Amino acid sequence: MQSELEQYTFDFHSETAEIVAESHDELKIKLGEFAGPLDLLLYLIRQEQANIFDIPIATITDEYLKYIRLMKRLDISVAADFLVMAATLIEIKSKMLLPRDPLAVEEEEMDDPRRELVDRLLEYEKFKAAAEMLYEKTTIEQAVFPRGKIESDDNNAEVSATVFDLLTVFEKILARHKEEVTMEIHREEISLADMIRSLRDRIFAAGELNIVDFFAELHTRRELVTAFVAVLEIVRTESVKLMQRKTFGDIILKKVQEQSG
Amino acid sequence: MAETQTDAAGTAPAKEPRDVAELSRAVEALIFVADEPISTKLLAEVLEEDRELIVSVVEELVASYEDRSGGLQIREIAGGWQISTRTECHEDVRRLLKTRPSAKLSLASLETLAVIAYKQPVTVPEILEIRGVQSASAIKTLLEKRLIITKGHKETVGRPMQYGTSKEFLIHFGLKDLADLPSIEDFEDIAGSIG
Amino acid sequence: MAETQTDAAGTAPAKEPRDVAELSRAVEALIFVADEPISTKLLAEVLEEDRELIVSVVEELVASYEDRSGGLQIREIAGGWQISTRTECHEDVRRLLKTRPSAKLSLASLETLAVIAYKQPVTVPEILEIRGVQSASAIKTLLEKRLIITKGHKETVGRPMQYGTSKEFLIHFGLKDLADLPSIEDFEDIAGSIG
Repeated sequence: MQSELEQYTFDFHSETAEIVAESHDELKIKLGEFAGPLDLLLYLIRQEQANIFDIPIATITDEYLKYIRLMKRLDISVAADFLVMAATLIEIKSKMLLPRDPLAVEEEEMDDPRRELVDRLLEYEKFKAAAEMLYEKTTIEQAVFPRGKIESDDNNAEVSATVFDLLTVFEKILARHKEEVTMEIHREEISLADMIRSLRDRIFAAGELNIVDFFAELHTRRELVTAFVAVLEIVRTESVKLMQRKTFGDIILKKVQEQSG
Repeated sequence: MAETQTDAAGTAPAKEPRDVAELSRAVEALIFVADEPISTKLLAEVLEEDRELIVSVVEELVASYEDRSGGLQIREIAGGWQISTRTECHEDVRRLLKTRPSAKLSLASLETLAVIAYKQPVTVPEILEIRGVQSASAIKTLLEKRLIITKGHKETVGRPMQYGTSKEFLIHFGLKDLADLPSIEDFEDIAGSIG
Repeated sequence: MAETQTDAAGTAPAKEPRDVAELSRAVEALIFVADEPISTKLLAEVLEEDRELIVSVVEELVASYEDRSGGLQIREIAGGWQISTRTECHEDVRRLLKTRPSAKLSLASLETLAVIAYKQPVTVPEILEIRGVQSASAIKTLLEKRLIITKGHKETVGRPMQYGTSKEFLIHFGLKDLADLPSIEDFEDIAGSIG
C-alpha cells in the first residue's frame, strides 16, 4: 500500500568520485551507483584524465569491460544498457584499428568513429549537471517549512488528482471488482451491520482511525470486503470523513467536529 | 536543564546563548509550523531555554504582531500559542476558501469519475456494478463540478440516464480528447502493472 | 469584472475602495490561509482589485518581512506566493517536528527528472536516448511523487505517452516557474570541462 521509500541516498561530490571500498558489500553499493553506462564512461574518462574530445578508446574500453566483469562477479545485475554500450565501445575500438585511408585526411574529423559517442556523452553530461543542480535545490528547500495545519485545511483534506491517478484508481477498482466476483462466500464471518458498528465505535472512541491499521487486523478477503463497504457506508452516512495527511499517505477516518468555529 | 541556567554567581551556560532576536525568530518559526497551538513548555524544551525567557520572547512577538497590525495575529489558545488570521480579514478568507479549485476530489468522487471516464456512456446501475457501492453523491458532486454531463437515456428497462465526461473534464486533466486518456498499456513500459 | 474597473471618466466602483493597509492585511491573511502558493491572479479575484495593485502590495509585504527579519518569509514559488520559515531556523523546526531531511530522490530519478524538466513534453524512448539507460522505475517513482505528469500522447508511431513536470515539481525545488530553471546550455561549460 505504502509507496516504498527509496533506500539509498548519495552525494554528488563524494560518493561517485571514486570507486574504492573496504568491503565487498560497500563496493557493490558504489558500483551500483552509476546511473547508467554513460555515467560509468564519464567516470572512467575522468579517471584516466583523458580529453573527452580525444578519448583513448582502447584503454577506456578495457576499463569499461573490467567494471562490467567486476559487477557481474559481485552479482550486481548488469542492465542490458551497459552491455549495449560495451558492444558499441568494442565496435568503435575495432573501427579505430582499421588502417586509415591516407587520401581521406580531410574527412578524418567527420569519420571519427568516436564522434557520435562524444556527442552523446556531452549531451548526457549537461543533464547530469542539471540533476546536480536539482539536488542542490532540493537540499535548500528541505530547510524551508510551510505553515502547520490550520482549521480551514480540514475542509480540504482531499486528494487532487492527475490523469495518472484516474487510471490507477480505475485499475484498482477493476482488480477489486474481479476479486469480489470470483470470491466464494464460505461462511458468514461478520455481518456488514456488525462491521459498521465496530468501526463506528472505534472512530468515535479515538476521534480517528487509520484505515490501513484497521484492515491489517482482518484475516479473510470476505472480512476485508465487508470492512471496505463498511468504511464507504460510514463515510456516506455518519459524520465521518476520509482524509489523507499527505499524498499517498495512509487514509484516515476522522470524526467530523459538530461545531466549527 | 539546570546547566542552561546562569545564576548570580555567573556560572556560564553549557552552550552558546542565543541573542533575543535569534530566539524570537526561532519561536516565530516554531509557532508557525506547529499543527496545534504550541505551549510555552514545549517551546522551552525544543529551544533548550528557560520558560521565563520564552514567555517574554513570545509576549514581545505578540506585541510586535499587534503593532504591525497586519493580517495575522499570535493568540494564546488551548494552552498554547498559534498564528491565525485577524478577524477583520475573515470575510476575504471565507471568499478564498469558497474558490477552492475543483480539482480536489474525494476518493469516492475520483473512483466514480474514473469509471465514467473509462466506461462512458455509463449508467448509475452500471457504475454500482463496477464500484460495488452507491455513487449517488459522487455523481452529484461531479455534475456540480461540471466534470461529467448527462448523455441521454439508455434504451433499456427503466431507461436509466447515462453519464459521460465533459469538455471541462478534458481541460481539467489536460487532455486533447478522450482518445488522449491513457490506457494501462501506456504505462506498460514503465514497470509493468501500476495497480 | 468590468464593474470593478474605474475609468478616466471617474465612474465610481460599485464598492468602497480599501486603503492600502487594509488591502495588505487581507493579502497577508490570504497567503497564510491558502494551502498552496496563491497566485496574484487569484488574490486579485478574491479581493476584487487590480492585479497591478495586488502585485505592489505583495511586494511591499515581502519587503516588510525581509526588514523585520523574523522567523518567516514570503516567497514566490510555483507561480504563487507562500509564507514559509526562513532557512536559518531549520534545525529548531526539525527538532520540533522530529523530522529528518526526507528521503532523497535516487540519482537515476534526479537525472530522469532533469531530462523531463528540460525536454518536456518528452517520451520514454527520448529519455532513454539521452540517459542511455532504461528509466522505467524512475518514471514510476516520479509519477507517484507527483513531480511529473502525463502530457498526452505524442502523434507519432505507437503514440507514446509524453511526460512533463508538475506544479509539485516547482514547489519541491523552490522554483517560481519553469523559466526559473537555469538554461540547459549553461551546463555546457561544466560538461566540456572534464578531461
